[in-house]
Amino acid sequence: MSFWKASIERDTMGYLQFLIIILFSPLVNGMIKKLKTNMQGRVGPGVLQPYYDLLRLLKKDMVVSTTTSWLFKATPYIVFTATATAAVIVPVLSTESPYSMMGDVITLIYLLALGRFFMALGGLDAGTGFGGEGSSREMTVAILVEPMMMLALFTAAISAGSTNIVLIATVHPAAFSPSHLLALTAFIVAIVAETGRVPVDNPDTHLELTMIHEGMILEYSGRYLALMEWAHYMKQMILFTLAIDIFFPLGIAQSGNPATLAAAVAVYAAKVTGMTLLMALVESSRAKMRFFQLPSLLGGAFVLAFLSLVTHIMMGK
Amino acid sequence: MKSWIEAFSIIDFISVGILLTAVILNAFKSIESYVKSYTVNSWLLAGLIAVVAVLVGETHLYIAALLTLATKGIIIPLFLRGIVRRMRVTHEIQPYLSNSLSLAISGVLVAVVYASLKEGIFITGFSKNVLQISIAVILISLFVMITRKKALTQAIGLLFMENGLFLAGFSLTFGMPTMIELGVLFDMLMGVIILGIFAIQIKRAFASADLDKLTVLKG
Amino acid sequence: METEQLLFFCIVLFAVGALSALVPVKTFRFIPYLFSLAGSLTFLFLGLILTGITPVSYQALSSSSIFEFSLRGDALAGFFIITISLVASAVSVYSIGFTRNSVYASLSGFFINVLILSLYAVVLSANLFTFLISWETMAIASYFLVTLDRSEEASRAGLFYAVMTHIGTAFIIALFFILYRATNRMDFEGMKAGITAMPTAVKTIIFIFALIGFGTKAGIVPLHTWIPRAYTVVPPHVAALMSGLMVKMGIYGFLRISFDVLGQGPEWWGITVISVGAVSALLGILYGIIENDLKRFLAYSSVENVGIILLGIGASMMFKSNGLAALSSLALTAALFHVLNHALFKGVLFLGAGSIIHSSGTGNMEHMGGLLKRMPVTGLFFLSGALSICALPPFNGFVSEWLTYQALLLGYQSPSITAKIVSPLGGAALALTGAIAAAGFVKAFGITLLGAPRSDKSRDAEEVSFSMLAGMAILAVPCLVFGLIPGPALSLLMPAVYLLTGASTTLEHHGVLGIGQTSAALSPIGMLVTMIVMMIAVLVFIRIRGGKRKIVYADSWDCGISGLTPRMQYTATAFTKPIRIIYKRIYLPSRDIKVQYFLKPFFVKSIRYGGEITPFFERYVYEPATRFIQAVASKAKLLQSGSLNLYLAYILITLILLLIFAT
Amino acid sequence: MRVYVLFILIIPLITAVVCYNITKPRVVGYVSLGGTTALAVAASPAIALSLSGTVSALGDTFSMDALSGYIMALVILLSLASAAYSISYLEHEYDAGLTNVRGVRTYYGLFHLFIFTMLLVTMANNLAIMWIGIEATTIVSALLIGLGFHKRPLAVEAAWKYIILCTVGITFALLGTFIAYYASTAVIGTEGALNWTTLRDMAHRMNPETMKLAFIFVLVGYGTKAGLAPVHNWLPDAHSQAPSPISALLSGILLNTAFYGIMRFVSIVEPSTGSDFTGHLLILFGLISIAISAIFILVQENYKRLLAYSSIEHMGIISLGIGIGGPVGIYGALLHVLNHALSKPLMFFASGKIQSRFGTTNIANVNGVLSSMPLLGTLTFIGALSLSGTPPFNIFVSEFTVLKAGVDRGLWPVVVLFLIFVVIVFYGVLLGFGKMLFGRPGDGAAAQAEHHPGRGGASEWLANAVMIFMAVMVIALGFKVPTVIDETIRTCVQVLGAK
Repeated sequence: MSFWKASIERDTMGYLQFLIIILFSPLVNGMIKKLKTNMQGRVGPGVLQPYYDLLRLLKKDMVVSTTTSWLFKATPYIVFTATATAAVIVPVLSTESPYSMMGDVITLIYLLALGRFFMALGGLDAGTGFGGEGSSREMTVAILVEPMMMLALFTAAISAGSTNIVLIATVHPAAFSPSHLLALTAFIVAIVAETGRVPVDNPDTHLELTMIHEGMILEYSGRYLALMEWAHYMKQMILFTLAIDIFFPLGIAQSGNPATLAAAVAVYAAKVTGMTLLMALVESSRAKMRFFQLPSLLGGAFVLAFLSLVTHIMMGK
Repeated sequence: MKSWIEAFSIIDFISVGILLTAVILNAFKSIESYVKSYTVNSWLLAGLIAVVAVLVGETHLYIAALLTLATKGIIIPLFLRGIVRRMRVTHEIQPYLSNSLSLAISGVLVAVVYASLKEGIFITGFSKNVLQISIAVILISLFVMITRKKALTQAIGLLFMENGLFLAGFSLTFGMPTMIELGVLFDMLMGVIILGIFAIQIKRAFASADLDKLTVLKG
Repeated sequence: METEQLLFFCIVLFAVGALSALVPVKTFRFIPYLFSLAGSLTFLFLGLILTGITPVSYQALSSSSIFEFSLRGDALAGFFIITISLVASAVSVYSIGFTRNSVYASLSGFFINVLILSLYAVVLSANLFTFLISWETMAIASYFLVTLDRSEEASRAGLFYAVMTHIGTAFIIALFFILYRATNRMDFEGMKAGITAMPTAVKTIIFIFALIGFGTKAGIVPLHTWIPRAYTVVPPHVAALMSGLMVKMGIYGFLRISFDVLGQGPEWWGITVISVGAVSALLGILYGIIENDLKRFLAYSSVENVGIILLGIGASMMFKSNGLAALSSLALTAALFHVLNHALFKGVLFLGAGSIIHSSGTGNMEHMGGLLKRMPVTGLFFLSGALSICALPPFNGFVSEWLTYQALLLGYQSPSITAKIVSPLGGAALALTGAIAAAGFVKAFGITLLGAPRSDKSRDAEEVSFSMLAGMAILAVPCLVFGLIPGPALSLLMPAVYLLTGASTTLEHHGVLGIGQTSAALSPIGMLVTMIVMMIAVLVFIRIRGGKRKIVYADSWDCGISGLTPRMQYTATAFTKPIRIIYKRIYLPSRDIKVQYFLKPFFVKSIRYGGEITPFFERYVYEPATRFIQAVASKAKLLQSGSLNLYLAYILITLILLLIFAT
Repeated sequence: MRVYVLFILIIPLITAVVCYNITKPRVVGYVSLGGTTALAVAASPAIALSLSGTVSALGDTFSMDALSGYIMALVILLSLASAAYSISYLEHEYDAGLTNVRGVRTYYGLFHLFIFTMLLVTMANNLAIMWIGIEATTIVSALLIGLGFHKRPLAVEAAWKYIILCTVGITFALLGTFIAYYASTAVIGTEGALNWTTLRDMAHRMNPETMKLAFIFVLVGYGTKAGLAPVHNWLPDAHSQAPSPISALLSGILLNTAFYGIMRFVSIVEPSTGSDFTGHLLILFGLISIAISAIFILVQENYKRLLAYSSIEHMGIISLGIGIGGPVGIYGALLHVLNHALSKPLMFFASGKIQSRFGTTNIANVNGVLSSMPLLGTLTFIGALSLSGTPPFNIFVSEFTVLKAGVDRGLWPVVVLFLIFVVIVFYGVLLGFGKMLFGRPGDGAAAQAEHHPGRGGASEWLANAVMIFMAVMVIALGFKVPTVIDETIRTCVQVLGAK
């Protein structure tokens, strides 16, 4: 088994590409906000606004509930770390990623789940109704999303013969098929749900009846809140990148030489912008669903994923 | 003498008599008549043993005949009379089945016996009929025990069964070794006495000798 | 053979331990647990030896001129012995503190020794007689321990458990007899040798009986119903033994019969097992998540984990029957590793639950809360257990589930379409199960240990004694270690895998788990390093950008009303309400709301909300069956009506029937 | 001709007379125990010899082979246990005013007569004498049940049913014996024609049709006494109404002595009719017994009756074993005789204690025995599990052996039915005794326990010692059948002529 040996002779780009996600994820969120407001005919804040928010929050003192335990304070760091580690796994520009031997797509999903687990606990620790409500709904949504997302990924993994993201990314440009389209659609729905966007959740509200993500982090303030938000941004960008790597990785750099890398950067930026555009479109075209209508939406997505699996096995591609 | 007995097939006559005394139980209503019929039955049995003794000419059979006469023919009937007197039982016997029906059924029982004792089971022995009759007597008296409610009636039914048993014994084996007969007779005597005691106990405990009171223990 | 003396020594240790429990002196109550600890550790040594050497048969002892006891140790037995030893030693340590001033009779010490010894005996049994004796000894000891809490409920639960397991045993006896009749041998080796000529139909019967018989013990749906009842009443330290180990004996027996003895069967066996596993995992955790009794929830979760183990086993059988030995060994590795892991984290969870119940005085989550502040160490161990069982990295549960995923994904390599479709669906089921389990343990941990205490007893709960903490530590530490460095653990179970599948793959390589067929890789240790680096980086970054900021402590935000009370917190029932609504097809919930008014309809005095679900299998399978039997029996009572005449009639009728038909 | 063999019969008679004439209720118990011990001492050499060869006395009137010795050993063993247990039982009854001096004397007198009759059965070589013995057991034990020492209406009822049913049955048995006698006389003439030893040697020459008829009558007759369904009906009443030590004797050995008669006949009948005839009948009766008892155990509300039905079940299993036949089957049956003779008396002793504590035989009114009386509770727990045929207790081993015999002969229907019924029995037994043992003692029960404090006297210790000994045996036999017993049983198997 030659992961170790192979992973030594990688170029620095391979080692550092995860920084792109950590650094630019707020920007992506800003872009989505901007596009959304523009579509709704408003001006809205600048695309850099998330950075300002984060820096401002870092400088603030924190108000912590007396009810809470050490877990409340530990949670933001754990969430951030887990998400960042997930960011390390996913190849952004180059498939020459040394971290492919650290974990595969399943690991990535479970790292995100680790973050969610602690976020939910943090929501419960303050002992308020909102926190509990947020955690409860977040975990429920996860129950609906996770199998569907997994099945979509499985289809991809099966067609690529591996769950190793790098391998999938290297194999797939050749293989594009109906089953991929179905899986992709399912995966997009999964992203919408996971990143807490309309129609599943509304990121811009604190209306207690509707909020999910915001409910959990309601008690957080200062740098804790900053870390939580930042982790959220990263998660969003990770999922975008994952979708790109798995379903249309065409253009990702297969080797370390600068030219291909430059091309990869351009292609990647374009793809991400495409994703943000899609998100903005979805958010401004759809209305928020009632919570108990979600099963029909996500269940439908599950059916899509299943169909993609079946078609792949039947058509063999 | 022997020739005379065989000529008139005395044995068959006596055994048929024994069968009749058993069948007639189904028609009787009062305990006294039960006791009477039992007495007759026992005398016939003793007579039969005596006849067999004449035929075979074994001394211990004469003894057996006397013993039977003494115990079954005299002691037990007296004992029963005593109990009947002591218990002052109502003389009516309420059977579960009507007399005619039970008579019919006892007829069926006889048929079953004749049917089941096929040829080839008993080669020797002086009378196949006697055996069938004896088994019939046993079954009929069991049937009487089934249909009658009084404790004492059941005791008498048991005694009839034993007479039938004796009949079978002699028809099959010309009588068993004396010592064994003694043992058997002794056992049965004890049995009857204890049955009597219990009958009295039941009368005391349940204020009646009716068996349908004796259904507390169930399930 | 030196292991023979070792074995004998262990048995003596447990026997002495059991007898020492009969000393009715309260201060000596800890002695039996010392013996069981010593015995378990010695057995651990024995197990390590057995995984390394060729199978050993021990001197047989004759029971009568018909049967004999004989023991045999091979790699499979060795692996299970190691698993048992780990949990048993932890439980022994825990019990020292737990039973010090508990109300339980000193007999618990006796029966715990017997139970542990019988567990070892089961895996070491070499013939069916020995196996049955050990198997039922295990059942009896656990039956007594279930009823140890002398309540009516406990006595009923115990009866239910005993009868269920006895029915299972009846199936096992039947399948043993079929095997014996076919091979004319009573020892497993002989059966294995003689099985070759057996027609597939008979093999199938045996397989199905094994699935039912051992499945009853393992608690597969729908034979799981005894598990929640029993674990609700059983003392927690025993629950750790039962859920962690005794349930695994079902798995062991199934492996021994359907892998070791039967060899390989048609593909649909494997697919059946996969489906059963998926159903058990899903229904188990679905029924579990809505339970508010901590131990009951854990009980259901062990049904779920047995399901996960069966997913692995089924995949392995499927591959084996398709001749894919390497994949088969991979799947079985996943299953066995999950056996070990589940024993560890379910053990620590039950022991933790025991401590929580011990000091909060209730098993009901609705009366707990805020315990993490009051018992931080227990809380930490419980958290590690929860993380492991939710298969979250970097704990051991994640590794075994990751392997299971890989095995299921590789199902597409098997030729038949059914297998291609079923196995990824199994993966999806696993994902769903994982998500529900995560929600369940967020509830189990969050409602009990976080927030504000919901009862006075929980308010003044305090940390438990040292030996109890030590007991939990013995299990919690391996949970993390096996998660980070799975290599050693895998090398322990690899011989067993080789024994059963005839192939073995070294997955672990310089701390990297790699699947040869797919070059999918996982490096928990690397993950940990990354996490640490990230943690340091973010701390430094925050320190630089944000400088030092102070923390202001205040009440939670109360929307401006004057002060929150613990009763305003989210309750356990409310937490799972959405799930109850979404899966109402499965739960068939029924709710009743009693509202009292000052003045209808506006001024409400009080609202009582009572909701309950329909326990499907109890209501529509078990209860009707029991009612039917009872009804028939009470009808039959008329046979003994008490009338002497009737009895005499029986004699006459019997006689006449025999005269007519028999002559 | 060994005279000392006769002591075995004489000693109990003497003891009976002596006990009846002692007027001190506290002394008489120990005297009877002494008498029984003497009996044991006197009998041991005969038993020992019988295991190796035949021991005969009074010509060949009495003759003991291994089987007789085996059964006799059981009789004496249980008589010892029961005599030891009776002391505390009767003292309790006497103190509670349930009986008087006369009652106690009568009890012990009849007790030893009872033992005498059972010994007679085991020693008789002549089938008719064996019959006399069995009939005598009926009479004596009926007195023990009905008039033993308290004349309760229910006891009288039970005794009446017992004596009527068993005498009717036994009459048929005698008829069967006559027919067998006839068959043998047809072959060898009257000399010794009823002697088991002679019959065994020329069994194959007898007329099969006749022997079939004889066997049917004997089976129904002795079957009634042995409590085989569907002619078992006296058994639950008698066992539940008799004083506990007597219930123990009835269930532990009386049934076995009756079945002993059947065994003897089987080995006489088989050679002429072929083993299928007897085998199928016995298997049929066995299965019916197991089925009926299983059903009644399931819905039983009275724990002494429950034990009685369990006796029916176990007699059914023994009959099954003999019916299946072959060395393994008969071995299992005979081993089962021993196991049942250990477990059932243990349970009756224990239930006697429970009854005297709680003052009821109703399961519903007994609670938390394990909490209030740990030792007694544990003993009952062991006994109940053993009766329900659970490993690692003795009865499982013999049941399993019988099952194995069934499998060896490929009687799958029998095996399957047996497994099903055994599970039901397990359910029923635990339903009853689990309810009594576990759970907390209710106030009523606690009050009862206060009302009848356990007397710590010597008699109490004796009774406990007996029960503990039996419980230890129950567990020990579950793991290992001692070589001597193993040898004995295998000799018996040869005596019964299994090839």
